[in-house]
Amino acid sequence: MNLDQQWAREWVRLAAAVLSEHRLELVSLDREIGDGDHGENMDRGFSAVTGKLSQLPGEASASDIFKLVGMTLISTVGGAAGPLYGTAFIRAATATAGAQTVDSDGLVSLLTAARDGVVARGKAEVGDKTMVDAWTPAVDAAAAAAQDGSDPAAVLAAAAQAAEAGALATEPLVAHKGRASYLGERAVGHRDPGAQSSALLLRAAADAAAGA
Amino acid sequence: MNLDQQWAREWVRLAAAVLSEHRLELVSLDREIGDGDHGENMDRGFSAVTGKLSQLPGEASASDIFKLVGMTLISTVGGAAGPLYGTAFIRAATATAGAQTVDSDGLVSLLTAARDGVVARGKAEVGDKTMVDAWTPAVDAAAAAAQDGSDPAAVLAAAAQAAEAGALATEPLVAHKGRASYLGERAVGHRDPGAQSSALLLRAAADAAAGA
Amino acid sequence: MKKLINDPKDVVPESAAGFAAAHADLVSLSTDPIYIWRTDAPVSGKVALISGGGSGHEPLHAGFVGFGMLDAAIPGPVFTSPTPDPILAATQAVSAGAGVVYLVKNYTGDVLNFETAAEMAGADGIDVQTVVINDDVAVQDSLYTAGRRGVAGTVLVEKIAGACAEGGAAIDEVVRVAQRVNDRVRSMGVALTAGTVPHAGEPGFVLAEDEIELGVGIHGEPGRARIPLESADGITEKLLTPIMDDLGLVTGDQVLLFVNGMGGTPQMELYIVYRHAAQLLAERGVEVSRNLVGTYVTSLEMQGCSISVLKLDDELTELWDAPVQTPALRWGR
Amino acid sequence: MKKLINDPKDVVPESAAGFAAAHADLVSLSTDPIYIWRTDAPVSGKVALISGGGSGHEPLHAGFVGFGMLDAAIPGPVFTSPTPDPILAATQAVSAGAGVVYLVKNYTGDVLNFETAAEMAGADGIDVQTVVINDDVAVQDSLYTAGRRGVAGTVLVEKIAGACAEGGAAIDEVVRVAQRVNDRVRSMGVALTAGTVPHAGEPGFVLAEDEIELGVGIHGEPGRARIPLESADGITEKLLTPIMDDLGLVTGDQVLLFVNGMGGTPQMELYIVYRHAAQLLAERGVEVSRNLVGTYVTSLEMQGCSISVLKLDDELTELWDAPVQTPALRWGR
Ligand SMILES: Nc1ncnc2c1ncn2[C@@H]1O[C@H](COP(=O)(O)OP(=O)(O)O)[C@@H](O)[C@H]1O
Ligand SMILES: Nc1ncnc2c1ncn2[C@@H]1O[C@H](COP(=O)(O)OP(=O)(O)O)[C@@H](O)[C@H]1O
Ligand SMILES: [Mg+2]
Ligand SMILES: [Mg+2]
Ligand SMILES: [Mg+2]
Ligand SMILES: [Mg+2]
Repeated sequence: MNLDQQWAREWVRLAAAVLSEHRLELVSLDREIGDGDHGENMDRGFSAVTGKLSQLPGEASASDIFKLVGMTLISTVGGAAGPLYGTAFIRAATATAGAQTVDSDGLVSLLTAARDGVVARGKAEVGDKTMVDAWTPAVDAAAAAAQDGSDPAAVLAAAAQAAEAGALATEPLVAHKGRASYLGERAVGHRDPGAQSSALLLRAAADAAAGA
Repeated sequence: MNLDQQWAREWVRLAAAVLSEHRLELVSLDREIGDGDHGENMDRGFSAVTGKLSQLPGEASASDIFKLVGMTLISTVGGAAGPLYGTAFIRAATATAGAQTVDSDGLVSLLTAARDGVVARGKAEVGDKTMVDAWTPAVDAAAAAAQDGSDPAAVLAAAAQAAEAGALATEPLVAHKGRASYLGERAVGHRDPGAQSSALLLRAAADAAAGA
Repeated sequence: MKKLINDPKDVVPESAAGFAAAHADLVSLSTDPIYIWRTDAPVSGKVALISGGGSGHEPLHAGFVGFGMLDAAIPGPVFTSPTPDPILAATQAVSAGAGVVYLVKNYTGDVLNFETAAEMAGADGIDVQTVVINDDVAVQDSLYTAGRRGVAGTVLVEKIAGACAEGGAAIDEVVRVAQRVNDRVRSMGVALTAGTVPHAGEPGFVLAEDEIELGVGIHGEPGRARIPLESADGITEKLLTPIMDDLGLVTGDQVLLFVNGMGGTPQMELYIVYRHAAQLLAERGVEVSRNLVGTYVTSLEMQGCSISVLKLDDELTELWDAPVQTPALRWGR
Repeated sequence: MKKLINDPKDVVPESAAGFAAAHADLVSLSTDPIYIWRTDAPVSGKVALISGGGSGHEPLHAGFVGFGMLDAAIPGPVFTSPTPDPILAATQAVSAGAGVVYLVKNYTGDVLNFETAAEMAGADGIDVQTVVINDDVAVQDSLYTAGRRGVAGTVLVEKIAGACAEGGAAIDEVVRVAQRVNDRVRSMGVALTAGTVPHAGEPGFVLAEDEIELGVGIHGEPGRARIPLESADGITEKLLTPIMDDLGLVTGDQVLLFVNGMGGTPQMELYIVYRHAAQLLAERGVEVSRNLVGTYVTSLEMQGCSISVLKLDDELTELWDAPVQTPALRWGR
């Protein structure tokens, strides 16, 4: 079943819930190799998104919703994650502009555009121990699943699983971008908080699709 | 045996040694109900005294020695204890001025003058939980011993013992003078550092006499 | 104990040396005995102001030596009054013949040592007068204790009396003004943590993770009560209420509100306290017409703050506003 | 966690409110979005200077808003860059048409958010130029990291570029001067203890009782090494040597020496560090012709300090000496 604006809304709702629930976990990951605010930043941003979204008319498209999410995250998250996630959602909005529903290929375009937005702003490569290490495997897994003819829910499930594996795989890495890069070898053994929040976000997308 | 300038010198030497040895104990008593510097102050003062005393000619009288001790303590101890102990020794110097040796009655006069000096400056009464609580019992015990015909060494032994008992007896008291007075009931259960250093000082006097 | 120090015995001379090197345009250092004095002292015809006390309260007092404030400051060992010798030496160095005023915080040690120095200076023919500062309302039972302590209000006395002396007033006038400031200022402090005296090596007292010491003194002396940690607004109210009551503040009064950091408290927290203190005063109809917020009278690295309120009038306000140029307080030049 | 705060979510707005109330003669507060600006901005014809970043570094940046320094400061949440919205709003509030310069500390978050705001302001027709400050020599491997961080040197950039703008220079000139200061200043810090972000509730890192973090960043980022605690002189040497080497200081150079407290370090310790740093520079034949010692760029209540050295020349010295009147830095008026 193709995904519509209901799914987009549910994704955001679940993302806000899961980020609020995992606030302290993200704070503590960021305290280990960053400055301890990532959970707070994401929770603040998605709370604001939730408030704004409730004022958006029910007929608003997925693209409208993503645009609102992106603008709100830029306005409220701050830190590195704000402009990065904000740009991701604004690019996702552009990728889905004009579409009533999103099929599997459309989802791959959406995820690719979002990931490309993060890379354009942050200039990180895979292996730099950033959120890109969750997004790029997710994009790749989504593309493979779509190629295999999976439906959108299955595509997102594959993406979420790959993002989780990608977040986990940041643990042995030395960081080359963001605050964690100052740690050198000392970052080894710690998961990147942005990769972890990305995995949570993509899991929320998959859960929203599974429930649809 | 009457006490001479040898005894005075030995007293000061033993006092410096014992105060250096008990520096941390006095610091920790003062930390409990004061500001944690008493051991440091006394050690600094008596180290200075030791230095100065070595320059004083061997024929200097007990009175000369006490005067030097008093002036040096005033110049080097600081805090409340400096002027108080300094005044005590200067008064002791006055009490022994012109005497070649000190007999038992002379010792009582010496101790009384010293104690009166502390009271004149600090205006504390017995029971205020200050060094006066060591000095006044010491003076009383010395007077009683002298009355009973004890020799100077025995007079000082009695004084030292009474000072130690007096210091111990400050433990259940609430303080009415000095920093400890701000503690109210919370000073109860702690020994007054100045009473303790007075007991050490008088024990040094007795030891010096016993060795003489 | 973790401190940026070398040998604990050297903290006072070494920090004084660094201080004098950094502020050579304003102050000179005497190293033996240790005191800090205005480069331009004795200032011809001017009453000289001297303060001092144990170290560990920086910038008090040396930070306030300079134009419009102190002529000399004598830093004793940490938390221990200086002895009479350096006080006397500083007195001789800055006396310009118009008299010298000692501003002494009310602690037994300080009072006794300055008293002795004043006697010695008097014997030298210098007219010394002393004002004892005792602004700490935390001490309620001043009859059965060593009396109210001198705490953060000291800065206000030094600034205002300093301006008075700089303006050319005679010694009695300077003493009168210093006394008036002391009579009209009240302070109370709180500790969240204790400072550690370098040569002691351990904190002066220990507070549990959820305890604070209300009414703490600047040497870590205990105050009115050890109470559970509460909100900044709650603590502010507990500090300010006894001050307002003791001063008998009423609608229409004008005050200087001073929120002072104890050494280890970040500025952000001081302004959070200032905000609510100003609100509480406004609720009483009291106008905060002057203020000071910062770390001025400390207790080593203690976390916590104090609030002081000075009841102003035209005379005091004008003297407060007068130019001052010292390492730690500067305006108007 | 022991702090003088109310709800951790309110620390920034409440301290900003207290700050603005205390310094109403110099600054105004916008509460939604939060920024602090000069009461007299926009200053006709003047290039406007704006800085900002996560809170917790006070007095940076709001403490430096005023005559001769910043036109506006945007405090983000604690340790988190502000978003573009308040930066844009502040830009619009203080822009006098002569252009706006953003002084941005080099952290990914700050750079990205100020970049976004600059794009938006540009779309509004405001000429915005940005100088990124990266003075922290602790970061050696700037190619495989996010690059050198902006730390205490920021104050010097703000002061000197501020004086340049106050003097009426055009935007390119102000940018050139700001860039020159950044090119000539190097800093390095050390932590003895960690600060605690209010909403995190636990220290940002943990050091053993005998460990220090050499080269620490102002958000508690790690530095070059975690080493055993040593003497102040030893630590001073470890901080200063990489700075002197990186700047290539030689006999006859004139510098500004800045010893900065990290928030919880008493002034006494800063002067002990200053003393030895000045000695080490003198040994290299370098003249300390200006200095700054105090708590200016902090990391909450962290204990520790940083040393910054700015290589002076006549232009920079003159701009440093120019009058400044802000809540946290003031001279000449
Ligand atoms: N240049 C970058 N490119 C991609 N992601 C980045 C980059 N820099 C940082 N990040 C991500 O941002 C996360 C930190 O976000 P957050 O803690 O909210 O911001 P800040 O580091 O400003 O405090 C990191 O865990 C990392 O995943
Ligand atoms: N008014 C006083 N009269 C007599 N002794 C006093 C008085 N005030 C304080 N003391 C004594 O001084 C001791 C403290 O000395 P010290 O710690 O060296 O000085 P400070 O209290 O200035 O730090 C107290 O323990 C007490 O015995
Ligand atoms: Mg972070
Ligand atoms: Mg003491
Ligand atoms: Mg003392
Ligand atoms: Mg951050």
